Amino acid sequence: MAKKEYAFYPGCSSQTKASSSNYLVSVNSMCKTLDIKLTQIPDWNCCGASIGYAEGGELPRHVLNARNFALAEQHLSGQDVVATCAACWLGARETKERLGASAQLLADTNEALKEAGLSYKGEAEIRHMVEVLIEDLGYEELAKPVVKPLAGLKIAGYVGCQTNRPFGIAGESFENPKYLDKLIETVGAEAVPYDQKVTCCGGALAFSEPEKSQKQIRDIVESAYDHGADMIVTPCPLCQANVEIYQGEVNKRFGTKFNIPVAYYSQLLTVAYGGSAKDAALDGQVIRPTKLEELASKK
Amino acid sequence: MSEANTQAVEKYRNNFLKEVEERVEEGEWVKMCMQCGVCSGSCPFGPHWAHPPQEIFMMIRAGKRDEVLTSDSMWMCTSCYNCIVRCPRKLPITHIMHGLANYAHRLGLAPKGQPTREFGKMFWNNLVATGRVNELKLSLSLYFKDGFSQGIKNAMAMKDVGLGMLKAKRLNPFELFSPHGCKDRKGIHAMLKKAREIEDRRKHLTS
Amino acid sequence: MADQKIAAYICQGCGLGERLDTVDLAKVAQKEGKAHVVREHEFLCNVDGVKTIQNDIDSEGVTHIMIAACSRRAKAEAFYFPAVAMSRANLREGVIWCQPDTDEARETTQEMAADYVRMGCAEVKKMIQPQGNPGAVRNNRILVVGGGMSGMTAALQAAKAGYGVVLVEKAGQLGGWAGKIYKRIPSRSPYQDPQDTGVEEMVKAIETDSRIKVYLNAVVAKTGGAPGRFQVEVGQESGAAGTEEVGAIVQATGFSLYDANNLPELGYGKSANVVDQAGLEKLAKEGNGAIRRPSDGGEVKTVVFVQCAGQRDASGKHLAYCSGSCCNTSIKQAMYFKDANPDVNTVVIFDDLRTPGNGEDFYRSAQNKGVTFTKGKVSAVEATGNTCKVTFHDLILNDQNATIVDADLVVLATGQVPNSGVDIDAKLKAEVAAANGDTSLLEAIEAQEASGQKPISVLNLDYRQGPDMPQLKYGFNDSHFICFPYETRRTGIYAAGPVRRPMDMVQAAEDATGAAMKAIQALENAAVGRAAHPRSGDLSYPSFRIEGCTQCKRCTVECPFGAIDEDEKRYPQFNEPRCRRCGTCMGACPVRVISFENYSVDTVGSQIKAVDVPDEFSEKPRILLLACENDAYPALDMAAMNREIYSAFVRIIPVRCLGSVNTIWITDALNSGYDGVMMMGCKHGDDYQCHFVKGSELASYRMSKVDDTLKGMGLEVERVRTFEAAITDIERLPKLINEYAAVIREIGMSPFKGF
Amino acid sequence: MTEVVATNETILVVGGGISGMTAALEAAECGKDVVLVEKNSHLGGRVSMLYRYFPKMCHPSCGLEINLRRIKGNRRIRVLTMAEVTGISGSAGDYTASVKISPRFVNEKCTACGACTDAVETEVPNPFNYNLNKVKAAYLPSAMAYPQRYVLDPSLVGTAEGEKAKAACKYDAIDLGMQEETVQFKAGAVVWATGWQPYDAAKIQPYGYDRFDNVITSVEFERLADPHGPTGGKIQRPSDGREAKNVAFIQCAGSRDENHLRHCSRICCMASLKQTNYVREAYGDEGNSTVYYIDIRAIDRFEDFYQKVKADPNVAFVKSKVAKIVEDEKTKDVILHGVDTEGYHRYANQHDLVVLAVGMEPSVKGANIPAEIVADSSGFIEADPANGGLFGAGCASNPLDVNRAVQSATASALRAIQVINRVARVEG
Repeated sequence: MAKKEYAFYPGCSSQTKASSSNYLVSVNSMCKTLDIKLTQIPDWNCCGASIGYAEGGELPRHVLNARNFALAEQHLSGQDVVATCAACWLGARETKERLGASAQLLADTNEALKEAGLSYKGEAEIRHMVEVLIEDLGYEELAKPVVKPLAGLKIAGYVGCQTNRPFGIAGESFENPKYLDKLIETVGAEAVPYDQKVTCCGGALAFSEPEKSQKQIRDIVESAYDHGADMIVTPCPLCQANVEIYQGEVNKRFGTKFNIPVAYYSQLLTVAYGGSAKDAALDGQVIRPTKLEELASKK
Repeated sequence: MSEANTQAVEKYRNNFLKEVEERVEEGEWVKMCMQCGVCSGSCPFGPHWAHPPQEIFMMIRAGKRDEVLTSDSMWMCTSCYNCIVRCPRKLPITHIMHGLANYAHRLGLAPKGQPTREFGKMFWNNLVATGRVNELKLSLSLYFKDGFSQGIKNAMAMKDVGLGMLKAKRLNPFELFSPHGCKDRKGIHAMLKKAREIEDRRKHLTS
Repeated sequence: MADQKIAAYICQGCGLGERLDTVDLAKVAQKEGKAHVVREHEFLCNVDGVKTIQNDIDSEGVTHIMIAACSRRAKAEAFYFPAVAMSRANLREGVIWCQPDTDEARETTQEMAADYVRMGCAEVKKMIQPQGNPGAVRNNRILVVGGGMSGMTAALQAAKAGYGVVLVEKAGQLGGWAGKIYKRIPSRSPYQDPQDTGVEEMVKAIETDSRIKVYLNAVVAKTGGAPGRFQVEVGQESGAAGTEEVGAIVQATGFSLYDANNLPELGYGKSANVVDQAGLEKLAKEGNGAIRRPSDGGEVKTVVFVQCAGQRDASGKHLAYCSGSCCNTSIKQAMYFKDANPDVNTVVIFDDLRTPGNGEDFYRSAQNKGVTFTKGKVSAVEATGNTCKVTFHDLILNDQNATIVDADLVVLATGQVPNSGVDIDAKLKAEVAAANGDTSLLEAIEAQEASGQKPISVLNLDYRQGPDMPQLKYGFNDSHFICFPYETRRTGIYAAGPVRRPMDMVQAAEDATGAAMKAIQALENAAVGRAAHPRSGDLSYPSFRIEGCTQCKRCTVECPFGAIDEDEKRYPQFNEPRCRRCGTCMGACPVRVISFENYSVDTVGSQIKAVDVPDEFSEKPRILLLACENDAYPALDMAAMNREIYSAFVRIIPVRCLGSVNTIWITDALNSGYDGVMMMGCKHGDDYQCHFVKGSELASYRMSKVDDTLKGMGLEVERVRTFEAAITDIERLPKLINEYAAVIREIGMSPFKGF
Repeated sequence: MTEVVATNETILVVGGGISGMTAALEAAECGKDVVLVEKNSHLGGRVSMLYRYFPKMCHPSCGLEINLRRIKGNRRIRVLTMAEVTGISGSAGDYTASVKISPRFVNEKCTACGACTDAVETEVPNPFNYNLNKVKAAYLPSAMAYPQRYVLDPSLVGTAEGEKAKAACKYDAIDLGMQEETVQFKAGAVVWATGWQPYDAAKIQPYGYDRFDNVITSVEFERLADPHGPTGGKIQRPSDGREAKNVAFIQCAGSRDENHLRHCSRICCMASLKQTNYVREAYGDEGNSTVYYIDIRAIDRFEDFYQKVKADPNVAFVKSKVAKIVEDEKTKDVILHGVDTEGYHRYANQHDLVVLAVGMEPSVKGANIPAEIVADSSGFIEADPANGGLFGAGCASNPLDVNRAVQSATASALRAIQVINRVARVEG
């Protein structure tokens, strides 16, 4: 089928060598297989994230996102903007909605953008990579390239917050979204049911309020374990980072012995599509996803 | 008490609700709350809120300005958006909480050293510098926010995390010297400066 | 009366043929039932069966038919022969479905069926197919008392249907409460803003409608007669009076606001700036929306609305109920201020905000306009100069002493008190209370009587039972039936609007339209001598043998509908159009002179006597069960549909109401050797479920006296039992029957057999 | 072929619930001709599926019995069941209605003897009990069903079971060849009394109606308490049939919520207060109820009932919209999370059973009313001149309790009669 092209907005954490560079690598491999062409928005900037509110206020955050849109409209006219990071997607989408709803805000934004020689028209759509997979390709298409079904792999799909609320993936519910489980099943793995699918990991407060956040993380990981998961899979870099890298801290704090790998859906697909551990950037995991690695190394 | 705060007190006298409606992001929604409490019950950090959102809305209507603006409750928001999707009156609660926190911060009323306030500030300044977040600098500045020695402690405490990230090539020491960043930093700075000006104008804020 | 020709039909369908010896039943009908024509049919309710019956009526001159088949509740459409008297012997639900299909049971089952055939024949023999009241008259006008929103609506709606209306209003102009207010709560989407009352248009419409005759400054001085022929004397201040003939009456006398002077703690009377909702409307109307501070005409910057002022009061000092509309009214009034000047601070202090239905949109709209809603309980309002200090318990912030110090205006949402006239049961209630130690009511009444001032009546009915409609709790008029809200205890007189339940204007208009409908229906019924609900369409009506009457007055006292007066010779005077055909009078009459053509002491008594009572050594007791036809009887039918088994010794007779049960039936039964008598009627008391309001209550009262009779006869008191039964008691009633049968086995057979 | 005799002086009443029956009866008892169209196989509608009424705690079937007797005895009312109005054309005083009648596969010869039920094995979900249990595929819809005539589930047609049922009927009442038909007739006025449906509880995601066995709706709870219901009147939890002695009632389940129903459904508060009585009735002092509410809307004299329930030490009230429900995977108990806003108390309360007081959605909503009609933002029919001779009644016009629904229906009967009488005057 025809090549799909998108303006790509990787976001700060997904850029090379950043905290979720493994996400970026695996997304690239995945898209290669799926014949999706991603062109980075030239000179894109940070979305401001949610936490930006404290100092940034309202308009500056919209202006940041508007700038990315403006650049996309300018250089990649006609293409949807695709973000892989939940926060980037959410921030951008919020901006688009608010500017669409308020002529005042739109005018103010453009007044500010002029300082950078840009203007926002509101043409480009903002999509999350997951939306592209589900809506533009569909589960059937995603199943076709599978050469290595991840049989026997039990996975807890951890959707988290920001790809789920307040916008979410069309047709999914806030309390029990099923798309991630469907993706997991699409690649032949088993999606284990568990009750922390959409629990908040603490988000940015993992840094500022480690104690409180790590209780959240514990609940999530514990439930995944209790329901027999071999690993956790998520569509959100912050979820991935928090739930994976803080397990050590959680163990210290709560005397647990957690050591469950946390990967991205893109890494699953990459492996299922026959990609190597390197293609899937499995070396980028702090907790080694051994089962997935084995599957990847299988010829 | 900042000059901005005195000016605000002058301007709005005892009408805190009006102050919030004019100056706080999405503040005009506060009046629509019907006190069902679903937001308060939906927050993952709920137990840590001295005053949960619905109570804060009531306090605003009751004119309890200082209690609200000096509270650290709003800073408990993890931006999980549970409250927003459940609110039967469709109040954008997450944004109102952000707005209140930001406003309290701007007026200098927010609790000193409130960790999320501090982190939020660093995060913003960090991203503004180059247009993109520099995670290493960010985490270091976080550790060292309370001075050097405390910073070392913090860093040591978190060293496992750091090392793990290093091993996984997800924390790049060279970021310190040749960081990521946008080319048009000048434009970005100008644009953000302008945005701030406009926002202050709109909200009759001068500081 | 033309001579009787009785035909009996025995159905063999639905297993009757297999379970019963229908040949034998036919014989019973012929020999004992004295039926002139007897036919068995394998499927009586089908076209052929029905044709057979119709044919006998048309060409064989059959005048009375007895159908032994399924319950009278089944196949009513098929067995519809209005020209002749008809009884139904319930062999299906009443016998084979409630008896075990076993050889042992065969004999008793057959005996049961045979008895029902005997009873059916005996009953129908005594029945006359009613032809309706020859004295029925038509009058196409209705009287509407009260010219407020409810009254005006009733008048206009009735006129629109082509009926005449006499509208009596005590004030000098129409409008009532609606005429006194500035704007009304919105009645249409989007339910966002107060809307015009529309009173002017309504008044104009009434004035220009030739079918509506209006009396202003007028009251109803006297109401006599009955549905279809009410005579109404209208008295006017001027002294002039008119006499009007009407067919039915709508009482729409509305409400008065609860007197805020009873609420000094809320500052009323202490400051001109504390008003009730009427006071606020007055200010708004005078200022055409611009409201100044009463005390000094100063600007109003802060208004506090105190909800439930003197309402929902547990102390017993004020109104215990909620008036249902005050929340919306306060919201509306707050909008008077917000719409004029958004900067006015308007605070509504409520406990539960009650804006049902689309009121929720109105509530939202108020919040959107900046009205502040605070969940709290106001403890005090203190006036200081031109402002008030409102102290309240903020329930959300849990602040016991929250205050609003600078209220320019405080509006107390006091409730609605019905203008329902004289409480005709006041004395009775007071005496009951006094009997229970609380003499306050009685003293109050006596004090009032002593002072010579009489409570003012609304209708001045010249009814034996008092001048106004009976009242329910808190002085609201009938009715409290849920399925039948218009069923008052005064046939042809319907309450509408806040006089029957606290309500807002939208509901009042809807209620008034319904009341007009019922009034029209009442006069249509009266015109053909047809009963009103619940025996709608019943053409029978009570008559009495004057020579037998002892003028004991029980019938006139006990009729739940005030249908019976006393004539100048102190004989009961039946006003058929007021009668609901429950038979309570018949049950009351100690000398048994009251009867209906198709329901009488005889129709039931002869059934009781028709039953074949085995001797005392047979070990086959007989239990008579008199069951309310509305609830107990259907419940037994449904029990049978579930194949619940009950004693084969019981014989069931449906009665219109336990109130119609005459004690002679009990004594007759016992005298003729029955071993026990059960009665099943509806729940009575405050939440009575009796369709005739007092029937089951009267019955249980009468039966409480039956013990002496029993002792006199030397019988155990257990031989007569009254039970409350509900239509859902499908498991309970068979159990009750079986338990009772066991009791009878305990105390043994009646000594009165075979006398 | 069904024959319907009707003229411009006939009133068409759509919906055979208590509102429709009332409108039809009040008009007919005024001497008007009425055609009453009901989409179910029997009359009675939603209230016939209630166990008791508030505030009297009396039984809906009691009033239903009376109304059915009025209908049986009144030749002016023509009842069409399993019938749906598919089109209305014309204008006030001169409408033509098209009504689609689905096959019942049982004709008027049925004596309700029940032989067909005994003959078949196949069972189908029982709509009368909100599918909480099953019935034989040849069945009498309810003990009070009128017409008292059995129904054959379409799935039996063309099967051996169907033939068995037919063979079992001595009276030739089963007609497996029955076809859907559409009849057309005149009407001068139309009363639209199609009532309401419970809001789809599954849409209220945080409450997990679609995920947790022991989360049920208020209408389902009525069936549990009813002796005619799936448990024979025992209040048991769906998960394990254990006695539900600690029951939570969640108010505004869908109502007063911009994400669901914008309006307040009026009846739910009283319905839950009533249902706390069921718990007490069943378990006495061992039964506990907790009502989670925003505002208790016990308006007018209903306040008495509220005060009575409030005085019951076994009934607790929490001013809180429950945030979410989680299920204890082992016990299947339900745990409610939220905040009591009166003074801010956080709770995580464990209950045996949760009853969602689901809101009223007008049945007309979504359904294509085959005529121009003005409705409000919630889909309730408004009184509007533009509706001509078509009048909403009962819960099709507003969320109403039974008492008010009957008042509304009675009023609508007069509105219809006004049109009919105008026609009569003109036609002389």
